Amino acid sequence: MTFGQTISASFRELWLTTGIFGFLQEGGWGNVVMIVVGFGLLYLAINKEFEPLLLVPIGMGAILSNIPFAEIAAHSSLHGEFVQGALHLHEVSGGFIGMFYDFGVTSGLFPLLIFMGVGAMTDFGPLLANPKTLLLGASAQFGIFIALLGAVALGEYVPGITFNLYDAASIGIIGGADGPTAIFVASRLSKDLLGAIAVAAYSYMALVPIIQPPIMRALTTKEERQIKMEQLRHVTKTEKIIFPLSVLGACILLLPSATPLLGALMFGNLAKECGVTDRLSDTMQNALINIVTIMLGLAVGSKMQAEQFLNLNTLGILALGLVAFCIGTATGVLLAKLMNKMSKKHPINPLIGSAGVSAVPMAARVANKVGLEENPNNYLLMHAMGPNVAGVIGSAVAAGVLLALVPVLG
Amino acid sequence: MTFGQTISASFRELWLTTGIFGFLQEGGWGNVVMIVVGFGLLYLAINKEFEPLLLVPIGMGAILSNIPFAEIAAHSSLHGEFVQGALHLHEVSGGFIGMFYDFGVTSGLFPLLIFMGVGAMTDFGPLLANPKTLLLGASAQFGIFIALLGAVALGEYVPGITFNLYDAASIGIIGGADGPTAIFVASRLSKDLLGAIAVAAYSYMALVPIIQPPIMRALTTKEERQIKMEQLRHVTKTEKIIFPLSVLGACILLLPSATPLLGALMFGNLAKECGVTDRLSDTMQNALINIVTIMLGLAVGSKMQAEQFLNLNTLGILALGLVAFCIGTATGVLLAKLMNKMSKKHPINPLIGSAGVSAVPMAARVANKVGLEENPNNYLLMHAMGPNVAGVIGSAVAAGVLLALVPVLG
Amino acid sequence: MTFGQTISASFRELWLTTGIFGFLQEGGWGNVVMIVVGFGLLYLAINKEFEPLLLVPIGMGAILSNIPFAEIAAHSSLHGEFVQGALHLHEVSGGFIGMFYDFGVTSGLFPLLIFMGVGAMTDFGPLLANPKTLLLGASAQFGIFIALLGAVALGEYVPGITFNLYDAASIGIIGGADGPTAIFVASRLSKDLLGAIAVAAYSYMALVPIIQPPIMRALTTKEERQIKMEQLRHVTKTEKIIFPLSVLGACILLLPSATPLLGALMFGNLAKECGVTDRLSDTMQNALINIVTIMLGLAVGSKMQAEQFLNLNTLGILALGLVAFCIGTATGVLLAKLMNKMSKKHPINPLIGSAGVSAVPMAARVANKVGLEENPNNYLLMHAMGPNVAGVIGSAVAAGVLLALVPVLG
Amino acid sequence: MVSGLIVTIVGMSVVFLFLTLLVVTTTYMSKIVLKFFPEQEKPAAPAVRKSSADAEIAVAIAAVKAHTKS
Amino acid sequence: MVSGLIVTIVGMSVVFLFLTLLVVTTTYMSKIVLKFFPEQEKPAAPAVRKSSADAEIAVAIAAVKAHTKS
Amino acid sequence: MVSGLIVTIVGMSVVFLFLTLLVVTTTYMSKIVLKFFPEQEKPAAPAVRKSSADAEIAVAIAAVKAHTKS
Ligand code: NA
Ligand code: NA
Ligand code: NA
Repeated sequence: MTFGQTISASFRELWLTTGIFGFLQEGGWGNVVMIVVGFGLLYLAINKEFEPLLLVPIGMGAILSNIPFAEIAAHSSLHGEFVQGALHLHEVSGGFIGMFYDFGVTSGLFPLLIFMGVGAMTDFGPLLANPKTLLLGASAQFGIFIALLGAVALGEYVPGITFNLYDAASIGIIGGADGPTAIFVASRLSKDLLGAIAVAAYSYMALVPIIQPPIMRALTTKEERQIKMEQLRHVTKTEKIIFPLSVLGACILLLPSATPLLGALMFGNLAKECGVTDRLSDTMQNALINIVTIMLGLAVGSKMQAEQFLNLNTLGILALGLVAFCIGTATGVLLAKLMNKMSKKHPINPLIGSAGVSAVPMAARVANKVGLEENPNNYLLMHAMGPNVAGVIGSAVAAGVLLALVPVLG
Repeated sequence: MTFGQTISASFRELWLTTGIFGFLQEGGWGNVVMIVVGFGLLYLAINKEFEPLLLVPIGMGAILSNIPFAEIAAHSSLHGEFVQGALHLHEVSGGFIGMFYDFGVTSGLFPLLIFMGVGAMTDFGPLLANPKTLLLGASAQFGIFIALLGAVALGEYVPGITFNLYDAASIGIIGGADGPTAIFVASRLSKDLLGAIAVAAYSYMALVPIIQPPIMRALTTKEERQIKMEQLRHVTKTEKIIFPLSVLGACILLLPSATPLLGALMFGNLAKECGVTDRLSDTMQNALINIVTIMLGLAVGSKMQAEQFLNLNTLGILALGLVAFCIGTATGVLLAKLMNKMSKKHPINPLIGSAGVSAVPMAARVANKVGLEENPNNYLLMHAMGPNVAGVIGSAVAAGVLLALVPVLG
Repeated sequence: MTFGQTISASFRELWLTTGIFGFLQEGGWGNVVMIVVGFGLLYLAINKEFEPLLLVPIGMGAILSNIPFAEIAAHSSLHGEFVQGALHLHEVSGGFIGMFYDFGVTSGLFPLLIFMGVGAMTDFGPLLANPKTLLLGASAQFGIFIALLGAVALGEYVPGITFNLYDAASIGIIGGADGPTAIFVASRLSKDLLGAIAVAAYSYMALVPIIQPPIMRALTTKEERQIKMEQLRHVTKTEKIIFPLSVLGACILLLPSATPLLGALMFGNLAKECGVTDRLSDTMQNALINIVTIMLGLAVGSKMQAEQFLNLNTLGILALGLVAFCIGTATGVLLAKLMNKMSKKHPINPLIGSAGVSAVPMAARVANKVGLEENPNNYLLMHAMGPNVAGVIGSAVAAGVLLALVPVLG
Repeated sequence: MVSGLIVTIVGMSVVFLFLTLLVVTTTYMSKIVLKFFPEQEKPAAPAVRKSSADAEIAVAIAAVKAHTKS
Repeated sequence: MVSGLIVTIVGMSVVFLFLTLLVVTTTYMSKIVLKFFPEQEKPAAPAVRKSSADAEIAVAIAAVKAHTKS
Repeated sequence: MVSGLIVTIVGMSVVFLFLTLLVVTTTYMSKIVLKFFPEQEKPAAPAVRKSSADAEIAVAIAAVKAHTKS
């Protein structure tokens, strides 16, 4: 070959590594679609401010993971010598987002660290002032199980949708309106659906201000929406310290399968409330949760790879997730109505029931806003924070049941 | 089976996963005891403020790790394909606290990162102003070796106690009054005792204000306790920069086995003192040390599992740890008395000898407080900081000797 | 043996573990030299303020890794049971700096996390106000390829120097004046030279104020140096958000091999500019980049081990790195002169061409300073920031080409 | 389908049982706390001092610095 | 030596082509943005509010605290 | 028991020898430093400026921002 020929051969080699060439290969169009979806998530996150803290990393993860030949989401490999009882490492290879996924998501570590930080940011005061609102956090979990039933039905009757009970449970948990819980359950029960489930969970959490108000208005009367609640009592520091420990204690006795989630949440909350570990609580709420959010978001986005994402299952997940949210909102409101009818002494505004789906603190703000529309002096925010944080506990409990029961029945 | 039968069968299955059921199985009572101990540590940490930054995570780790069926402290497993010279990872499983233990504690990584942060928080100024106080930090290490001898004796003569030389060295190091050093040495020499050793080390460090004063008063006269020391001279920035490097240099020449500990400590200190890496020093002192403290605490707590903890050995460790602390305090005070007698020109208040055990900065404060009781104008705090930080160096040196010598002799 | 004999035998055993003994063994003098080099780096970092954020950890890593018997840079080993498809971990061993190297450097993870933080600290505004300056960032990459040619030549014609094409590409990238890019490329193509390459890259970046001015003055006339540039226009937030995405898009289409680097950089920049993820951007710029800087610096320093470092290759790398810097500076200035001649409407001060080598923000400051010498009212800083950040993009692109092409040709 | 129904029935029952139990225990816990450990009039002090170890370190360091710089 | 030359020629070509392309796209991008999405007169507001989720959490917590402490 | 005694004797000897050595070297180090590198009268300046790279970045960014916002 002449020198000129060698040069042009090199350019041809380089052409074989371009994204354009990659996109033109078989299946390459799927990568294009997913990259566009990734940019779409960035648009929603930045322009519409839909849960940007999660959707920016997820969108970026989706983009980076679908770049041909770049292998940014490639699984990790540990290279070295195998000897009796040990692997002497020489090198670790793999894409950097793939490493986050392997070490942080498949292990369940990242969602638990997020939950620790959430615990350190949560104030259970409003819940302690009005413990009945825990029931609203229970009622809103109906969405989880209805969606689960729907997923089982789709899996059985719709060709092209392949959900089994493990998948159905993971899909249902979207209705918990709690990102880390959804990711934790899906990473345990149904890894292949993780991307779609996480995206659905965070998308609908972001859409709470759009999804919930019509349902809330449809299920309540004008009078109910105007109900004024009693001012919450002062909650002592001692109660706030004992509460996370007592929830943990009940969970230990009755539902160990929920203790990773609730244990992390309550550890974070105890660190915040106990007053002698502010250093740790500050770090949980800031550096630690932020670092993990970046890595978790990228890793979740990396599961939006064309082969796994572009199919009927994903459509089913998006549809069922929406159903789960709507039903959770409705059952929350309905139980609040019922409670209001049963106890006349302490009136309950049914709007706060919708906050039971979690989606902290957005759902509580929505309840507040819808309430203000009817009565500009009726601030429901604090009252809605009770069911709101109860919803976090409720979906962790539901997650515990699913993790314990599905492997037995599925 | 009818549908009703299936439902009740499912409830029965769920019952088999409850903590109550688990506690009723063979050995389950041990988990109950350890969970109660965990709550006890939380009580001491929060109500009595005994080293809360460590005892809150340790207590929580003890609780979470003893929950039946939850497997929160399960060792990690790396799942994937083994090929020639590589393991291609698919998944990492294991409990999240188990992962902290495997990757951070067995490797010795976490205690070293803590030491880096401690270095970045330490001011060697008082030590540089009065280098003789280094000897007090040496003298207080007698506690380590007396406890080591005691442990060897217990292991030989008391049935039910099984300490060998490795265990004895790890137990002795409790007398160093330095948590990370104790964890580092125990993780190298005697992993099974790690939980009890770490708990003993931090507990006694927390009890310094109770343990030390009677010993200090018993060994000193009223006149000695009233001795007023000369004001410390000003220490220049250059000295503070050269000091960590010269300690590291001496350690490289004479005791490489102590260089991981002293290297990390002095790296942190250099980052602080050199004045051009404030970003790094800030992170070592805050985000990094806090994240590692959370993970290390949980991991240490996870070693408080019933089978390993509830036995005569643990009792022996707790007893010997107390002995080590008392003796270290005493020998520190006694050497200070001796030095005071030998050099009349620069009087030394023997109370500051007790600070040589380390337990920074609690022991220095105790010395200060006991001094103030006799003479309300005699502030010993700065003088006691010298032996106090010398004690950290002293126990790292003792750790180095143990790590070098025990594998040869044991 | 009598007791006395046993004691002295133990002291002898201890002597066999001292650094002095280790230095006296075969090859031990090399460790001494490298420890001295490490102290030398600390001196330059602290006293001369040469890139202290990197050279303090690198110097300390060099010192700690060359301590005999301490094994602080030993590779990690994973101990446990191998079963079908899994390794059940019991223990991780290895030196702590060795762990940083294995998990963070060989995997390419740490340089990418640094790039993320750099992205979150970078303002592309000046570049957007004057996009032509992107070409200056291209021109300054000539240094990379001239040094590559030089390395190939040395490898072929100088005995004792063994550079192949992989090594040559890694050496050339020093001319990119961008630490993380150099480390990323070297960790992919030429691991054995990583230490020398990283040290050369950071050393010359630190020496920019000394290396560049004479070249800049030699290649420009007094009139050219006095050219006043038009004030930069205001850049909107929307442009700043779209820019990182459009660079990423172009890179996806044309050069996937550069997307790990440019993807991380642009993710960080997007997190900063989008205005809705300030939490994440703050953490990328502070806790995360600082933690990684500490670990990366130590790990890079650990590659300065005597056997790998003390040879003719290292001398060659240092010489070629300097050549690369000088040529990059020169070609940057020359293209700026050319551009100035071609477009009379928008004058360009050729001094800002030198900033195209990257070394952000030092090179831009140098351009500013040399400009002020001629005309005390001519502030070039903002104008030089354009080519400066363009240089980062330019060297990432060059890195992408090398990563794609060298494995095909080499 | 049957197993889906079972999970739903068992699941929602457990969720309600568990949270009802929490309502009861929390209510009693609060009663006991408010009765036996009522909050002191001035809880401001503990809020001001941060983690004690930190405070002590700060005190010690401040004291030392104040001194060595004088 | 030949492969070194090839890498050099191909490499510098790609670097210049890529950055020239960026000059073009960036210039057009800016023109389009400035024409169709000109910046509003008062962009101060978005600069003040931080990440919205944070703000909401802060609002919610502040409200709750203000209340429970009263 | 014997090995315990050995460890104790050797260990305490080394601890004392090492720290005594540190006393000596530290004392001489301080003497040399105070003699040859006495602290300047006004060490305030270096305390103010933080890590130089930071400062430069801050300067550069501030300058750029000041400009682009005007
Ligand atoms: Na929920
Ligand atoms: Na000590
Ligand atoms: Na560059």
